[in-house]
Amino acid sequence: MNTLILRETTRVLFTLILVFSVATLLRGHDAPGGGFVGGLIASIACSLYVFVADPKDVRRLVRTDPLKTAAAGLSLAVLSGLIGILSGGGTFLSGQWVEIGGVKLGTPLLFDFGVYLVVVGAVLTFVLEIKEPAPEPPARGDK
Amino acid sequence: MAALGIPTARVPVLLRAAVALPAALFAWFCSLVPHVSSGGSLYWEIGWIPQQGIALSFFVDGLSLLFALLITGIGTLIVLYASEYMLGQPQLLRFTAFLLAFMLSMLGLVLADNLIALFIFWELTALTSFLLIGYKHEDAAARRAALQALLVTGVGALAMLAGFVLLGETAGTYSLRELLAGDASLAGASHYPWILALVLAGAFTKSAQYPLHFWLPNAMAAPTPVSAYLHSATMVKAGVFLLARMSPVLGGTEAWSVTLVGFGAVTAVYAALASVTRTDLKQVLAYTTVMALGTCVMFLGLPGEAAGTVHPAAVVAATAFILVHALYKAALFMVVGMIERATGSRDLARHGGLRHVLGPAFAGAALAGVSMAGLPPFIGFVGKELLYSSAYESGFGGFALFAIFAASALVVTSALMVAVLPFFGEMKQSARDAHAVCWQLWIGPVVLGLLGLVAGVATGPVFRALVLPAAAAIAPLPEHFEPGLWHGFSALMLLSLATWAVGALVFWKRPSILSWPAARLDRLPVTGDRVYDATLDGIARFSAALTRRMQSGIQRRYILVVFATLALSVGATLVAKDAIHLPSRVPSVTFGEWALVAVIAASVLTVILTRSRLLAICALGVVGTAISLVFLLRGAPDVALTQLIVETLVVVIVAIVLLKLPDFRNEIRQPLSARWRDGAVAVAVGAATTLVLLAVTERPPQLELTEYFESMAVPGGRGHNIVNVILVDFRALDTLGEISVLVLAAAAVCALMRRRFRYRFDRVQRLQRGHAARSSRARVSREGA
Amino acid sequence: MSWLLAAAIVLPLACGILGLLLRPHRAMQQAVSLVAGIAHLGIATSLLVTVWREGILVVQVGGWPAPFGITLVADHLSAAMVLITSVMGAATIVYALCDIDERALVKDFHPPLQALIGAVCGAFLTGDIFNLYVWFEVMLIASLALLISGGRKAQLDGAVRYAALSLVATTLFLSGIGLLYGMTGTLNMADLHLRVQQVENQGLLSVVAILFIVAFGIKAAVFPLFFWLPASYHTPKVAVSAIFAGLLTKVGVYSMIRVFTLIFTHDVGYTHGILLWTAGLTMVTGVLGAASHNELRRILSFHIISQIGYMVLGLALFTPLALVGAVFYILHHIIVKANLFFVAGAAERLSGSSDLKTLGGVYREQPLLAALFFVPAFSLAGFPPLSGFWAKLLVIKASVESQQYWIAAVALAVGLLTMYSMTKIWVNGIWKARPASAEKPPPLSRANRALLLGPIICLAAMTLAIGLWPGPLYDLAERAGHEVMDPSNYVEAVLGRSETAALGAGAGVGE
Amino acid sequence: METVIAVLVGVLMASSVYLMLRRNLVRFVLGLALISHTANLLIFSSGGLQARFPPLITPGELVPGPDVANALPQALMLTAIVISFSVFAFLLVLAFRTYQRLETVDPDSMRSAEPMAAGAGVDGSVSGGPQ
Repeated sequence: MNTLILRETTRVLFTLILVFSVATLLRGHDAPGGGFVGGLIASIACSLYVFVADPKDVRRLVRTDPLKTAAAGLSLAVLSGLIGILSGGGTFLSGQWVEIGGVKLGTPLLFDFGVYLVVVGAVLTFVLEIKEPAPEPPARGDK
Repeated sequence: MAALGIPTARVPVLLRAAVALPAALFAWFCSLVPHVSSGGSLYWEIGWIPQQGIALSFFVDGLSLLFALLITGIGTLIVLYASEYMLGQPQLLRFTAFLLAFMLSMLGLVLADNLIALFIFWELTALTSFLLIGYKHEDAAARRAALQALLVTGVGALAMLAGFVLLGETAGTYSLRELLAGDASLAGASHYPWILALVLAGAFTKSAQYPLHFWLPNAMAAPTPVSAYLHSATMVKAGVFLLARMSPVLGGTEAWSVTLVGFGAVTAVYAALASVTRTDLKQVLAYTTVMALGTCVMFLGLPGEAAGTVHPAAVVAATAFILVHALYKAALFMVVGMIERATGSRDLARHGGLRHVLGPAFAGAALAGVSMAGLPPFIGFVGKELLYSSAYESGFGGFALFAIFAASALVVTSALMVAVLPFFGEMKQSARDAHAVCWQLWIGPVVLGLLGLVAGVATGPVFRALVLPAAAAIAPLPEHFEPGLWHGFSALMLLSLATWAVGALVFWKRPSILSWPAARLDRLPVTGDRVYDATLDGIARFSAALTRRMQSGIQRRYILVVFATLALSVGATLVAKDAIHLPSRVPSVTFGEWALVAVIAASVLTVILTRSRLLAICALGVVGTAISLVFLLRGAPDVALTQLIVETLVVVIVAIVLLKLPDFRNEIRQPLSARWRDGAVAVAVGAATTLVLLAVTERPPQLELTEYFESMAVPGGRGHNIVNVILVDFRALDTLGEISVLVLAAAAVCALMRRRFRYRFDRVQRLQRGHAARSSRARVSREGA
Repeated sequence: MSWLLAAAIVLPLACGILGLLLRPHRAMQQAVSLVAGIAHLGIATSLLVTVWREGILVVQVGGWPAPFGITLVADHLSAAMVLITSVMGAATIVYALCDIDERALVKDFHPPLQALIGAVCGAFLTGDIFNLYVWFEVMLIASLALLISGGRKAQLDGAVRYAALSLVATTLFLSGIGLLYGMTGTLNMADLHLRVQQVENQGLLSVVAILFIVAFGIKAAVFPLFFWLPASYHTPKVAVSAIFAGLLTKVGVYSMIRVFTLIFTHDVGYTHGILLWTAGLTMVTGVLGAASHNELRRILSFHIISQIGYMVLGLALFTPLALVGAVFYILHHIIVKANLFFVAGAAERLSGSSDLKTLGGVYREQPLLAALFFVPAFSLAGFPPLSGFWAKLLVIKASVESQQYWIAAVALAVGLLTMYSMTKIWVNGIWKARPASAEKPPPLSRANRALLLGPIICLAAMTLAIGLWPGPLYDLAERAGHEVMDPSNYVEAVLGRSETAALGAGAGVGE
Repeated sequence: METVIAVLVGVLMASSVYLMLRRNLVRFVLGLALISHTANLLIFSSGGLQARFPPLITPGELVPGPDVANALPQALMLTAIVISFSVFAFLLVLAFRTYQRLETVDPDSMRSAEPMAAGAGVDGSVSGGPQ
């Protein structure tokens, strides 16, 4: 009963923190924040959730393997770097900017989003791996 | 061999076909004789590292041509011999390849012009002979002998390399032609003693000079064709060749003469004595080989009349003796191989009357043995006469003459032992069991023996074609030199007679005369062999002891050494370079800052001292939080925020993990001395860090980069948070690396915590992907509730 | 062609990520890795060719001019190191197709391997000292991931040692960077070259230099900081050991060469004097350690240390020829040492053991393997005309030229002991008959045998080729060595001519 | 402030070294956690500690105001913090797994990689050994 309430509360809190973390990410280029901080905040939310819920549930909730999320984030960062080369003239990781409806969008922001994903994915992996029940020592492979 | 796709049955054919190579080379070198003997030379060069004066270059003069002819000529006979001798043995293809490779290396050695190239071929002969000596590789003795030969000659070779490099440094060239062409002698150079010592070390080990000779008799573990080729005619002569080659450059000084004559004489006499005390035929021959090498070394060292020269006649004698020895020794080795092949034994005591069954072998042995004993009209006689006359004339007259007389007399005994003992006397069991041998086996000894006779009869032409051009490459020829069999009666003639008499006497009274030295020689307290074993053993034990101490397997000790090294080196440099700069005035610090520092210090102490895990973890969190406050106070909100969250995560993760580990209650208390020692190292490291940091922060920082970032952040990076712009734009590559670290760490953690159910989870995911998403979501909610 | 620089780093990194995303498809991961390895080989080759033809290649990442942004620089040394890295990478990938084929291991092997290759290339190509630190960390974590994959007890134990000491090294490195930044206000190495000359407290510069010696010394495994190497290198899968043995310590040596030719040249007598002693002691302790062991990989691990001594010696002598020798040595040694580890693994698979006590009969049963051991082993021992001979000769010649006779003597003596050690393996492991107690391993399939021996054959062929025809590699090493000895070209290429002149003039230093 | 930070860095360094030398994997891990702070503080104070304002540019401006903190060391530290966090997390798990597999937290008894036979005689001559 107790855990149920806690779990529901956490669920709400989780969503709130997640939104906050995205906000931190987005404004990071101009104010304190950015991919790291945003990602870390999001991962705090996830850790919180891992603590109150069964790690298995968290895995099902996030649906993807968090490690793959991290990898996807990293590929996003690499891609944003490649745009610099592909768009001609630039070198790897050189910033390319477009302005859509007064909102400036650029590869550095894409890069920062990649950072965000990596941080979330990686930290969630750490926490989940540690929190899940201790694995049996492998039966084979030892001589 | 099967692995190389060559059917085993074809191998003997290949082995026989291999004769073509040395034979062709021999013919080619023969064709060069007229050109070279009239004073010409040839030269080829392939660039290698021209910038350092290193080239693969060859040249042919009298000396190298003499050796090349011996190598290819005897090589032809040996390969022919081996093609029969080795039949039925395993790994014949490899054997043949190594034998030919050896021959080519040896050729390269004697033809090389560049000293580095010479060294390379020198080592190649060592390497190929290593493989050949170890042919019976499943026999421990053969393995030991091979390794011993390689290592002993290897020591010398490396010394020689150092000598060559030093020589090249001093003379400015590695090219022998250039060295020999100019006014070559380096006797006055400041490094001369070192160069001489190092080069001699190479020559003496290769040519088995006492006390470094021991590897050669042991190397008799090789198949007989190998012994006949390597350890009589070719490889062991490499040292002698080198001395001859370097004689114009390094020779003639007092140090040269004393060393060469000293080592050579001792080697010759010792080896001759040792040879007559052996009963294994190959050992007898091996020691006479050592004797011959000693003789050559001694005569290359004999000083001439003028200061700083070598003795011209002695050089001619040494050169002639090289030819003489190669002819008879290869023949006798092949004879011994034949005896072994026919009877299965090379023990003198087990043979007798073999002349009845091994007629051709006896013929070869007789021809070669007579030459070895120095009887006319064989070339051995001419060689010995030259040795006697030049020893008599030279500066070391009495000593050299006595040494060569004693050695020659004993060699007469050895010759009788090898050429007479097994063939005469009553037929023993071995002779009755012996089976006949085919022509490939006996053709070699007979041809070589006959050559000895022919060369003796035609002394003049042979000398003019081969010996004198070779000697001329070493030193100026003696004036009015007329080689010949007969120089009339003289005191030297008497000496020759005495040699035969003494030799025969020793042979006659062998048991009684030789029992005393034989016993002594076997029980020498210090022999090269034992020193070799002791050295290897010592290295093994020393290295084991050292490694046990260094690589103790105790991690704390590793860390301690690393930090002690750090503290020591940084501390010493701080003091030595006078880099310490303490602040001149007491810094102004606010109360809040003091409080922060105090909190951090207290927490750190708590972490160290507490016996409670939970407290330690909390204190760790406090440290991190306090530090993030420092960042916040000094205008670093991004860092502070990140630090704070990271610290939270660290505490969380640490708490999860550490609480699964045993707590501190059962912790092993280290003794006080260990704690003091660790504390001292820790404080030293800390103090050094503080001092360095104080000195660095003494001057205000240079802000050029930061100013650029500040001015470019908005126009270039389109952001107002400079730190973030640096992270995602100015220095995005760092960030890319950093997030790679994160991803990799996550992957590594997954690998580390490999669980069985993870695989199932992966499979579940795959299945889910195949099925409708809804059903899986339903299951989640069902299980979630 | 400047995209080649970034590609050399990014391609393996991206393929590593792709590998992670493809988990757990074994065949696809292997395929991606293989393709990436081959592509990287192409990139690295064209990088070296370009540098050879056009000189130092520079990319300002993100378009920010040096010294403000991060610069990637390929001079001859870097380009050569990148090429050798990709050769090693390709060889390891092919070898691993047979050596590491259980699914559970494959998925933990290829992604970190690719990342490792990327990070090593990053370390070789970067012109920024903080960026170098970042690549060091990527390397560290990738190598740790490789080290523990499989999870045997000894692996975990070895990994703890490896991690602990490596972490100390990177922390010291980072501290050194912080201090250097505090003193000069820059991170770009070419800029540092100019600015360290303006530092007033040159003594303090020496102190920081020592800090760098210790930090890189741990990475490069020099005396007395090498403990982590023999404690861990023999524990993981052979393919992993091999690429570690070939590459990782050499990154430490490379960084040492970079930093101690470009930045810390203010007090050569002191800093390089210390390096000289370090080199001597490293050579000796390493080779003695090797003499005390019986297991192939442990012997080889200690030989790495000993050989590192020769490379550091080249740097410590600090003459053009010595640097040429050091570069030659590094390039030769990477090929040979990785190959020896491969051979040790092949011996275990084909002959049943890699311990001298139970190994045997190789010469009779596996003549090809014996020949393949012979080439790298005797090259390591410095027998001519294999590559190791030239490497040793150059270093020894440089010592004699610098009149450091004692160190030449030490180098020769250590060469002899190396020779002893290698021939001991040959005699006791290859020649000796198979001990009665040892069992013959099950035969390998043809394909697996080819995968196992293919890389070994290629690397052995390279060793032989270098040995018989050292000219080209010498030319490369000469260009690289002379380039690092005289950094003015490097600085000019990175900072641009005008800037160099301005800064140089301001400091009163004519470049 | 620089002086204080310098002393603080020294204290942190000394403590982490001391912790890493303990005969307990747990304390070793705590030492590792501490040591990463030292490098960060070191970079921070190398970049100067006089300024008090964060390196932000007011919207509409092109350059930051006076007395803003040095931005570059902050960026470096951010990078370093995250890196050391990831390495630390891995190490922690490694330590945990090692404990699980070897069933000890005493680093001296962890002898799987370098067993006694090959590496060593009696422990204690240098380390002091257990009491």
